[in-house]
Amino acid sequence: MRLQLTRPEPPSPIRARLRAAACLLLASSLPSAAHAEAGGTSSLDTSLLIYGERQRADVLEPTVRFTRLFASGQAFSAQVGYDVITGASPTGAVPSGAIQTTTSASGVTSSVAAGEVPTTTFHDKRLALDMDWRQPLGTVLTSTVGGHFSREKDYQSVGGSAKLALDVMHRQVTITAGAGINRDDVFPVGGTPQGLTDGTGPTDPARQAKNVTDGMLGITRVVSRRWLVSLSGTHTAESGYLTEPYKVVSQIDTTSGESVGQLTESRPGARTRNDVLGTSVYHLGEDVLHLSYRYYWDDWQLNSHTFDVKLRHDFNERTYWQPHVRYYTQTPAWFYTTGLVSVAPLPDFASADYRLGPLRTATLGATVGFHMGSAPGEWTVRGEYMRQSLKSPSQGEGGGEGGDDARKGASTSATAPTSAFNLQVPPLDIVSVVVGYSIQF
Amino acid sequence: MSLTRVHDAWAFRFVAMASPCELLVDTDDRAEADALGRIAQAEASRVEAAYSRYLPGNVVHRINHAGGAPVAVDDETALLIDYAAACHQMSGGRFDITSGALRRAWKFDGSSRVPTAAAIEAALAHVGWHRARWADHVLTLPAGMEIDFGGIGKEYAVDRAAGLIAGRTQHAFLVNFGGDLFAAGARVGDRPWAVGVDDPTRPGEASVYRIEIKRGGLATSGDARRFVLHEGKRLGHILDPRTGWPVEDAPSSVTVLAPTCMEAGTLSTLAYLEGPGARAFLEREGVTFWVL
Amino acid sequence: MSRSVRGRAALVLLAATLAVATAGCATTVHPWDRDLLAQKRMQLVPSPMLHAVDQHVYFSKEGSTGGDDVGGGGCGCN
Amino acid sequence: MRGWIRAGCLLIALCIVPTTTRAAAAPVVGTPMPRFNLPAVSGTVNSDSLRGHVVYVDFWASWCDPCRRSFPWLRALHENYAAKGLVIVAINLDKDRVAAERFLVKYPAPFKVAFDPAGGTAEAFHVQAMPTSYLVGKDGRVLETHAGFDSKQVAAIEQRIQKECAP
Repeated sequence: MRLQLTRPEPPSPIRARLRAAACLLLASSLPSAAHAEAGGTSSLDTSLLIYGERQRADVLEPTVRFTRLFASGQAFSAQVGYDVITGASPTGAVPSGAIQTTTSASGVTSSVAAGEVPTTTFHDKRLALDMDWRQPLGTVLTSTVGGHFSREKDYQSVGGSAKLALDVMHRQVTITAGAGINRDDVFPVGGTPQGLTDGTGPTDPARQAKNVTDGMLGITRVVSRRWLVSLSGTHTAESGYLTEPYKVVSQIDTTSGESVGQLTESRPGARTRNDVLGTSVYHLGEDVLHLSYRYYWDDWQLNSHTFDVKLRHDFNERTYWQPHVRYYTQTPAWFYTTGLVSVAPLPDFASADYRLGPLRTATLGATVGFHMGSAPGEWTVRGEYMRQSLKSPSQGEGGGEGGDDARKGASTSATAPTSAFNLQVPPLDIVSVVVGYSIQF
Repeated sequence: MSLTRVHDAWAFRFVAMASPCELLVDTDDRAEADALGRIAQAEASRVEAAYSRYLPGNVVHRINHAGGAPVAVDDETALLIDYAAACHQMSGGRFDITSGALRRAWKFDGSSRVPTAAAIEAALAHVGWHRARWADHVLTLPAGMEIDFGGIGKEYAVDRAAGLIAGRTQHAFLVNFGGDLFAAGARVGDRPWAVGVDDPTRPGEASVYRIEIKRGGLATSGDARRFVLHEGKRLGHILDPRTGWPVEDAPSSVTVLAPTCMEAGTLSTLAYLEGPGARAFLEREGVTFWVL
Repeated sequence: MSRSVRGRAALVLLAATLAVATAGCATTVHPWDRDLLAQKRMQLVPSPMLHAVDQHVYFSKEGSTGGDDVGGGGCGCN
Repeated sequence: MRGWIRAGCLLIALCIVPTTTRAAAAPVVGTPMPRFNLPAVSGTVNSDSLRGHVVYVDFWASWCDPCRRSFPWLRALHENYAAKGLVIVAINLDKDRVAAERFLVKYPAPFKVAFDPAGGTAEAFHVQAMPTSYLVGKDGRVLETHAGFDSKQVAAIEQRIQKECAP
């Protein structure tokens, strides 16, 4: 099953054919700078991410990546990124003074919250360094080792990874296996607060550690001259301090519907994550279609589906555009709550971080790649619009399935929080622009 | 041979291929201009020696005197012949390196002497690339036929010299061999090179056009210097190998800008061979041109 | 049905789909037929840098992360 | 974790099985060079006309990075050994001739370049990687083959060529 690509004759046959004939003659008979070009080739990629959330955070992230290919197939790359984040982040507290509640026999109330979501303002900078080295081992094995370091005011992450790729079936199938370890340290300003307290108690001045290990297995297969598919799975174990020290959970008086207090959030000290990612890249003749689907599940009961579609269309050798659609949906973590019932006993763990809630993200974007006249290097400009919203329990798989059976089956017998109400917050709109420039030399 | 200062550039001038030649280098460095100029001169002389049909012992001479026997040629010549064959094919036979016999019949000396029909007929019997056998570096011409790289040799020398010089300098330069030229890059300050196109009626005396280019090959075809007057008509020296006659109602000068000098030269020749259709041809091809 | 069983079921289903799909139409792709696969736009991750920027955004805005890059595809040159 | 490993093995098995039967053996060394007659930069290249020469056949394509790296070396090889009787035939396997010609603009080839867009010759030679080269002796038999281009192997290949070219 091979598709034959037929191209119409160019409208100006003589000029085009003459060009080819002249090129052939002059190229073959002339020495050129080929000797200088031989050996390693290097490329430098730079990008600037400008990211803005409506009335919340703004991020500016310049990144530089240097890649060098060596004659025997080795490759070195190093990437430096620097983010400047300013703005507001939701604390997890509910919008105050605007909750209408109705009690029911189950004790769960439903309500609509209007008004502003409480946020804390912050200003942070983050520096991230990544490096990796690819080394062929013989003709069918390739190893890659990498290191990672990032640092911000109250967070530091150091990690390393190793990967081995084996080509089999005349390189039509590649099997990749890898493992990584990461050690993170959290050192909140003013010390680490105790979980589920009002935050006035003593804090722990020590650094809080978080250890992450992961293993991955993947297979890539060349299906035909124009089709490539890959499937990979990752298993990640996290342990240590997994809580967000600045996030809080509201306590709600269900009779008045008012927030009567805030507690620091608290998350379990371990998390086991899994995901499978399937990717297909198909060459349609002129366009290239990238499809991917990821299924993710963890023992916090957070499951997610991610669908991603990109279609790249090349107008000519120097210009292309690529529309992008992404849809993401997740179920909430079992200890996610919109707010705690003030009179109920405290659960073991609770978090109102919307990122652990019944979240949905829809992304629509497009990338344009082009060259500036005859100047070297390729420019890319990408604009994306992202809308994040929290699902109400009636929508999709959110909340409903996270019953006690599942929780107890996979986790401990820890008590889960009971949400005081259902929160409806306006969706968060995010706009990001990435300007990139790549050059080879 | 001379080296002079012209408009902030060094001009290295010499004579080769029976034409005035020059290399302009956009630099203050006299020594560099001199060294590059010698490269241009050496290349022009080399191409002339290798492909002039007047020099005994070279490959063209061997082919033209083989008397019907096959002649094996070197790689470079093979490439040139390939190029000529491609041009013959894409021009429907108008471009032909075997039209030498015709050129002997016609004398373009500005007089009104025109060869007889019989003489043209006889010459045509020895013209036509389709009669040649060309495969795998071996060319076999029927006895009495000749090849002549006159139509592409100068342009080839320009592109070759430009290629050699480009590997030796970072400065912008312009190679001009008898009016066929190649400009390699804008001058300092992003200024273009200014090229004058001769008035066909007063060659060498006045320019009718000033063309500004930064990069590319420029070549002109026309009857500026060599023609015959026949029945009141001015017939240029470019012959249509299919009829044996000069192209009628041809423009007096066709200048084309193309990525290389070879392409410019071939396109201007092909346009000229279209006669009154020259302008339409060039418009169809979508190139930059100046027709007089 | 517990989540982990569902997860494994999803994995097996995906694997099976992929295997069947690829086994059915797989053709032998000769080393010299990899011209399209060699193009940058045909790589699983055409731009590692943009990919890293994306992953960072998604990581900080969503509850799940992961989906590591794997090797394979490409020009298959030696 | 055990479930993962099991699923992974199953997947790998499923992916590999459908093509195992198609794996081609690579005999070639010691056998006569497959015959070919291909269009070239000028005229054609016919394998029969190479008899009596030491021949270096190199399969390449414009999109192949190691091929790009190998061209300056092939050029040097041609300059050093053409006079001693070595004939280099670089067989291009691009589907698109224009792509090959653009490559040749950047990486000039003073040796013989032939075009086989359909890849029939590559199949006959059992080409396993890009580039792959074959050193063929004066008797027309393949002496050695090299998959890929590794700058570390270059000296050994040159030594062998020198030996074969010796009268």
